[in-house]
Amino acid sequence: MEIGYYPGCALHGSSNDYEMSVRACLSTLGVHLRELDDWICCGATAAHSLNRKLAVALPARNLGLAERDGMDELLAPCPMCSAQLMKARCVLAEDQAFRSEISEIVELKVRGTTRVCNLIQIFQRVGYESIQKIAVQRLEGFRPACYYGCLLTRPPGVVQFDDCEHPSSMETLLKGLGAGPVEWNYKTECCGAGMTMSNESTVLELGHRILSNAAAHGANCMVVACPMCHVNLDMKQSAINQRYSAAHDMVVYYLSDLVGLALGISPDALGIPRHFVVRK
Amino acid sequence: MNAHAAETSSNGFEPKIVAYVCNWCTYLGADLAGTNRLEYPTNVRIVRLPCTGRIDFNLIVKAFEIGADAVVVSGCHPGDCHYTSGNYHARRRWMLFRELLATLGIDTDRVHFAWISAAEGKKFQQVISEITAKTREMGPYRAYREICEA
Amino acid sequence: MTHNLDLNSVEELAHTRVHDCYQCGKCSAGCPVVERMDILPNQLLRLLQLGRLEKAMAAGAIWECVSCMTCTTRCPKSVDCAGILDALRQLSIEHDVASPAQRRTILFQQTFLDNIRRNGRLAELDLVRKFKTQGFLDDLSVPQLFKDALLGPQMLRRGKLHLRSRRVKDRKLVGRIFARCMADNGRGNGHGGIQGELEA
Amino acid sequence: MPRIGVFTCWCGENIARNVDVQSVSEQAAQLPGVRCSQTCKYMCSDPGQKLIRDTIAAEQLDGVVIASCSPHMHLKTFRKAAAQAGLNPYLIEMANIREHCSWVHPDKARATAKAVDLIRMAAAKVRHNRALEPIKVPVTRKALVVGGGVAGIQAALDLADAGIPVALVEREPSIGGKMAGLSETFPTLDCSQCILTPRMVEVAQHPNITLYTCSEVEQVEGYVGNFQVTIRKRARYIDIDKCTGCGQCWNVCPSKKTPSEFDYGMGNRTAIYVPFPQAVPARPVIDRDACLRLTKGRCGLCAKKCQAGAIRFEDQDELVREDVGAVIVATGYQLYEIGRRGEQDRLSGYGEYGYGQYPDVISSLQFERLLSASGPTGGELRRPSDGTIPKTVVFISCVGSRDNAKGMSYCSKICCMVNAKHTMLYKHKVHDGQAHVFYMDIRAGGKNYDEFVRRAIEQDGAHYHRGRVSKITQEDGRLIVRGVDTLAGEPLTIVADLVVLASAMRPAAGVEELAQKVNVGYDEFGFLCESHPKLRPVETNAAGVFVCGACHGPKDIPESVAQASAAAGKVLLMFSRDQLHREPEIAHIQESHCAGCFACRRGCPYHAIDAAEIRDRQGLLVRRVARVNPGLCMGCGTCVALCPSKSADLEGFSEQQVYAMVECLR
Ligand SMILES: Cc1cc2nc3c(=O)[nH]c(=O)nc-3n(C[C@H](O)[C@H](O)[C@H](O)COP(=O)(O)OP(=O)(O)OC[C@H]3O[C@@H](n4cnc5c(N)ncnc54)[C@H](O)[C@@H]3O)c2cc1C
Ligand SMILES: Cc1cc2nc3c(=O)[nH]c(=O)nc-3n(C[C@H](O)[C@H](O)[C@H](O)COP(=O)(O)OP(=O)(O)OC[C@H]3O[C@@H](n4cnc5c(N)ncnc54)[C@H](O)[C@@H]3O)c2cc1C
Ligand code: SF4
Ligand code: SF4
Ligand code: SF4
Ligand code: SF4
Ligand code: SF4
Ligand code: SF4
Ligand code: SF4
Ligand code: SF4
Repeated sequence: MEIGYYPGCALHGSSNDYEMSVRACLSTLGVHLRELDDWICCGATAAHSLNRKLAVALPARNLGLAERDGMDELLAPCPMCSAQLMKARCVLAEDQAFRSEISEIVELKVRGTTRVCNLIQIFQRVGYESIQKIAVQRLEGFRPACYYGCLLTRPPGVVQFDDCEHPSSMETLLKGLGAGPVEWNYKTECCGAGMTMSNESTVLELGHRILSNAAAHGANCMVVACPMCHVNLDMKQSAINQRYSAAHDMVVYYLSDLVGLALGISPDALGIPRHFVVRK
Repeated sequence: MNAHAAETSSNGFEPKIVAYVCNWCTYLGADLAGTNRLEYPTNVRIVRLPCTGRIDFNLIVKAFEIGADAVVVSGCHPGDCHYTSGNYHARRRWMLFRELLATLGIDTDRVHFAWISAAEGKKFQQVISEITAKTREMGPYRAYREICEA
Repeated sequence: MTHNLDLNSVEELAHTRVHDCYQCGKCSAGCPVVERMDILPNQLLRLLQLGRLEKAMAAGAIWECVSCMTCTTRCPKSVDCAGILDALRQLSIEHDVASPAQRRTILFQQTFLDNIRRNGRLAELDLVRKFKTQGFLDDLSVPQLFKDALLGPQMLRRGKLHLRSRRVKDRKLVGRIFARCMADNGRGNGHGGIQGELEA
Repeated sequence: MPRIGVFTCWCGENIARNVDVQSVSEQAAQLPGVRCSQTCKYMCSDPGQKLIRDTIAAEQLDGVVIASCSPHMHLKTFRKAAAQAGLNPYLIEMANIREHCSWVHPDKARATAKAVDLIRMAAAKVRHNRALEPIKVPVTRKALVVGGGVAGIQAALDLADAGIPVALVEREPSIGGKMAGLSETFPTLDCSQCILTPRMVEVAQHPNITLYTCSEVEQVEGYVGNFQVTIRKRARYIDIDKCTGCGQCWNVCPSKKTPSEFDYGMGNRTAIYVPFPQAVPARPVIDRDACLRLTKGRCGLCAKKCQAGAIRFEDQDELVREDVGAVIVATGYQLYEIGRRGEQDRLSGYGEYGYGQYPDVISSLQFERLLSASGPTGGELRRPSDGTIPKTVVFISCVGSRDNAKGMSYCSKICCMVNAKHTMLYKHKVHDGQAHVFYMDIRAGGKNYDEFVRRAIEQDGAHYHRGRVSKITQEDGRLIVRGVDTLAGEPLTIVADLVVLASAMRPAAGVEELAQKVNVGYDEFGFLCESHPKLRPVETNAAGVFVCGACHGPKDIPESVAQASAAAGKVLLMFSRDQLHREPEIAHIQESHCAGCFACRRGCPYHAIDAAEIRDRQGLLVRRVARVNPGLCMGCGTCVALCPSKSADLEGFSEQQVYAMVECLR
C-alpha cells in the first residue's frame, strides 16, 4: 500500500522521534509513505487564531500539491495538521467562490479531492487483525492510558473519526496486541497543545490533570498519537512535577511505538530513547 | 360593453387585473376589507377557488390571453392552509411557474404571489392598491396579446 | 483605516451565527481552562448578542482558550464557539485592544506565523530564539525564558532540535500567500502584527 | 339554451349607495343565457327568498346568480331557498357585489361597472354548474383504538360508556402504558397506579370493549366510516380464558435473567411473566426468546405446574379482522435513547453524559421505578451500581430536547415538571439528601404547575442551576458532573451519587409505519399531525382517524386524557348519524383519459386518491388509473392542478367553470 505523507513541521522538528516511529512501523506493515513534495506548514493554531483565510490557504496549498501529484489520500500523523487539512477541505467543498479565491492565492488549483487521514486510520486500513498476525511480541505488562487529545476526534463533523466522547480505536488496537489499556476520564481533554510555548502555566495545569487521572486509573504508561501531546506530557513532565510538587513518572509512547514494539522493531529504531521520560 | 373597456376609455389606462384567491384565507381577507370599508381600486376581478393548490400554470396564462395586465395569486400563509398542505404544493409549483412563464415570454413582473389571511383586510387593500399602481406604471401588457393574436 | 466594528465581522470570520446561541452555558461548562477566564465563553457570546464587541474583544479569556473545540463539539445549537474566539482574537489584534498580559500569547502566534512566512516551514530553533528575545525585550516572564532555555540543550542532546531546518524550495511563494491573505485588511492582519512588528 | 335568473340585492343602502342596482339589473338581463333579472331590497329576507323561489318556479330556471354579499355569508341560505323551489342547490352562484364592490369602491360609476362584471363572471360560471347530490357514506358504528396507555384507555372507556363497541389494540402484554410505571404524579402527587389501575380493570370488564394485547395493526383498508382492519395477535402461549392468573407458572420458571421491560432493565423477570402485578389482562405471557422450552426444546416446568392447563407452547400468531367506522391512534411515546449513537439513528446520542456506560446515570423513567413502591427496590431509593442511598442527586433537563445538534429542536414539555417532582419525591425519601437541577428554562405552564416547581425549590430545597452540563465522568464510584451556573457566571462541578437524565419524549417506535397504514401525516420527529393546531386538534387529515396523547406531541397526563375524551367526542359526533353527509364538491377523474402517472396521488393532502385497475373482459389488467375516494376527498383541487392529462377535475370549480369566468373578462 502506498500513501501520501504529510509530515508537518513537528515531525520534521522536535518530534522527529515520532516520525522515526511512524516510518519504522508503517514500513514493517508494508505501507509505503510517499512524502508530499515541497509541502509547507499547515499554520497550526496560530493561523486560525489570527487570520482565517491564511488558516485555509496554508493547508489548501498542501491539498493542491497532493492533487497535483495524484495522491488520493494523505496521511498526516500530527492531528493538528490533519485537522487543519480536513477543515480546509470542508470549507473548500462548501464554497465554490472561496475555492477559486484560494486557488488563486496559493497559485495552484485546489479542488479538495484528496482525503486526509490520521495514523490510527492507517492502522485500521491495514487491519487490526493483520497487524496482530504479524506481531511477534505480546505487549504484556503495558497498561496504557490511551490519550486522544482534543483534535483527533473533534470537531466530529469535520474529522469523522471514532466516538468523540468515548473513543476506543487505540484501545481496541492495543488490546489485540496484548496490552491492557485502562478506562479513564481524560481521553479527550485538551493538553493545551497550541499553548506549549506561549502559555506554559495553562499547559502545565492541563498536563498535570491528565497525568494524574491516568495514574489514578491504574495506567503505567500513556499512549498518544500527537506530537504536541507528547511534548506536553513527556517533555514537560518534569516541569509539571516541579510546579505541582508531583512525582509523575509516566512513560509516554506514541501509538506507533507500541505497535512497533509488538512488531518486533527495536526501541532505538522507534526513537524511544529520545523521549524525556524513559522506562527504567 | 365590457366594464374594463369603459374604464379605459373614460380615464386613461385602467389595467385589467385577475386575482386567483383561495376561498378560506384571501377571499375572506377581501371580505374583511369590505366589512372595514377599506377602499382600493376597482381593477381587480377575483376568481374564487377552493385552495391555491387548485391553481395551475395554464390559469395564469389564460388570464394574460384574455388581456389581463397583471395576475395576482394569493392564498393562506404557509402552514395555515385550510387543506393543510394544498398551499404547500402551490408554493413549490410557483417557483416553477415563474420559470415557465418566462420561457413563454410572459413578463414575470406582472405575476404577483402573496399570502393574505382572513384577518388581513388591510393587507388585501394594500396589495391590490400597490399592484394596481405598479401595473398602471408599467402600462398595458400588449406583448403577450400580440403573441396570441399573431 | 476604518474598522467595521459590528457583529457581522465576527460572524463572517467565524462562519457561525451568534444569535443561534441560547445561553445554555454548555460551552463554559466543558471548557478545560474556564477557571482562568475573566469572562466565560457563553458570556462572550452574550456580549456579542448585545453588540458589545469591544468588551468581548478586550476579554482576557480569548487568550486563555486553547482551541480544543470542546465547546463547539458539544454546543446544542451548533454554534462554533471556538471559531468565535478565534475571530475575537483576530479582531482584538486588528483593533489593538488586547491587554498587556495577553501579549505573550499574541506574540508567540505572530512570531510563529512570521517564522512560517519566511521559511515555509517552522524553523523551531529560530522560533524559540525569536520568541524568547521578544518576550524578554517586552519584559514578560523573564524567569520563564531561562527555564525553557534549559530544555534547549536537552532537546539538542536527544536530536530533537535541528540547528538548520529543511526549507521549502520556493520560499517567496509562501510570502506571497501570506501577503494575499493579509491583504484584504479587515479579514487579514492589519497594522502591527505579523509583518510590521517583526520585520523591523 | 340555459335559463338563468339574476337576482340583485340592494342590501338596503349597503349596496345601493355605491352601485346603481337598477342599471346593474338591466345590464344583467342582457347577459347571454339570462332569462330574467330581478332586484330586491333585502334578498336574504323572507320576501327576498320568496321572490327567488317563485321566479325559479315561474321561469323554470336552471341556474341562478345572486348578486349580493359574500358567499361566506349567505350561500347556504340561498341554496336552501333553491332547494325548496325544486332547483338543485348546486346550481346557485353568487356575485359578491357588497364586500368586494360597493363597500370598497365609493366611485359609483366604476362600482356599478364592476358589479356587472362580477355578475357576468357568475353567470358564465353557472352555465357550467352541475346538479350535485350530497355524498352519503354509511357508517360502521364501531371504533378502533390503537395503544392502551392512559390516552387510549380514556378514549376507549368514553366510547364504550356511550354504547359504542370498541376494539382496543395494545402491543404489550398489558395495557397501562407509561403511566402504569410512574410513581406519583404531578401536580398533585397522587399515586399513579391508584388512579390508573381501576380504569384498566374497567377496560378489561367492559362489555363493549374487545381487548387485544400483544397485538398490532397489520393492515387498514377502506375509508371513513368503513375501515377494515386486520390485527395481528402475536402468540402469547397462554390460553387467556383458561388461565386463572394463579402465578404457579412464573414461580417455577428457571429462566430468570431477562431484564424487565417494565423496570427499564433495572430488574429481571422470568420467561413466563406478568409485566407487573396489576397488569390487565392479569395473565402471564411467555417470552419466546427467553423460554428454554421454545428455544431449546427442554424445560416445560410451567406447563407441568399449571393446573388449568392454560399453557400452549404450540400457539401461533393469529390475524383477526375488525370492521370499524373510526380509528383513534394513541400510541404514546418512548424516551430518547440517550446512550451512544446508534448505527442507523438519525439522532446522535449523548456520549458526554455516559448513559449506558455508568450504571448510576439513569433516565427519568428509570428513576420513577426506583421511587415506586412496586419498583425493583421496593420503593427504597437505592442507586443501581451498589445499592447505596444516594446523598447527592443531579437532575439534568432538556437531555435531547431543545438540542438541535442531537437532532431534536422541540421542548418535551413534561420534564421540567418531572424534574421538580423528582426532587420533591427524592427529598421525601432521603431527608438529608441534596438535589441539584441543571435547567435552561423552567417550563411549568399548567394549572398549579409553577406553584409546584416553586415548592420544590422553596420548601424541599432543591438547588436549581441555570445551565447545561457538559460532561459526566466517574471517579471512585461517584459521578463528576461538570456544569455551569450561568446566573452566577461560574463553572460548577458537582460530585454526585446518582444522575437522572430528563430525556426527550419521542413518539413510540413504529409509529411511522402505523401512520402510513392509516394515512396520517407525521412531522420530522414522527409525531402525528393534527388537522389544525387550534381548531381541529384531534382530527387528522385522514377522515375518520383521530389522535390523542403523546403520539401527537409531548404531553402530560391531564392533557393526554383531555385530548382522548375530545377524540372520543369527535367519534361520537360522527356516529350520531347513520350516514355521513359530505359536500359533493369533490374531485373526480376521467378514467378514460388518465395516464396513470399518479402526480395527483402524490400531491393530494388527504391521500384521497387510490390506484384503480382497469381490466378487460378476460379480467386481464389493461392499465392502472387514479380514482378519487369520495369518502376522503376534501375538494382542495390540488390534483386538478397537478394532472398533466387534465383528467382530474373538481365539482363546483371545474376547469370549464373557472375558464368560463376568466374568458368572459376578455
Ligand atoms: C419520567 C416521567 C414522569 C412522568 N410523570 C408524569 C406526572 O407526574 N404527571 C403527568 O401528568 N404526566 C407525567 N408523565 C407523562 C406521562 O407519562 C404521559 O403524559 C402519558 O403516559 C401519555 O400517555 P399516552 O397514553 O399518550 O402514552 P403511553 O403511556 O406511552 O401509552 C401508549 C401505549 O400505546 C402502546 N403502543 C405503542 N405503539 C403501539 C402500536 N404500534 N400498536 C399498539 N400499541 C402501541 C404502548 O405500548 C403503550 O401502552 C411523565 C413522563 C415521564 C417520562
Ligand atoms: C394578548 C393575548 C394574546 C393571545 N394570543 C393567542 C395566540 O396567539 N394563540 C392562542 O392559541 N391563544 C392566544 N391567546 C389565548 C386565547 O385568547 C384564549 O385561549 C382563548 O380566547 C380562550 O377562549 P375561551 O372561549 O375559553 O374564553 P374567551 O375568549 O374569554 O370567551 C369567553 C366568552 O364568554 C363570555 N362570558 C363570560 N362570562 C359570561 C357569563 N357569565 N355569561 C355569559 N357569557 C359570559 C365572554 O363575554 C366571552 O365571549 C391570547 C391571549 C391573550 C391575552
Ligand atoms: S454551548 Fe452553544 S448555545 Fe450554549 S451557551 Fe455555548 S455557544 Fe451558546
Ligand atoms: S476551544 Fe477554547 S473556549 Fe472552547 S472549550 Fe476549548 S479552550 Fe474553551
Ligand atoms: S343577501 Fe346579503 S347583501 Fe342582500 S340583504 Fe342580505 S346580507 Fe345584505
Ligand atoms: S398459566 Fe396456569 S399456572 Fe400460570 S397463572 Fe395461568 S393458570 Fe396459573
Ligand atoms: S417452559 Fe419456558 S416459560 Fe415455562 S418454565 Fe420453562 S423456561 Fe419458563
Ligand atoms: S419541559 Fe423543561 S426540561 Fe423538558 S425539554 Fe422543555 S424546557 Fe427542557
Ligand atoms: S381535490 Fe384535493 S382532496 Fe380531493 S382528491 Fe384532489 S387533491 Fe385530494
Ligand atoms: S395526475 Fe391525472 S393522469 Fe396522472 S394519475 Fe392523476 S388523474 Fe391520472
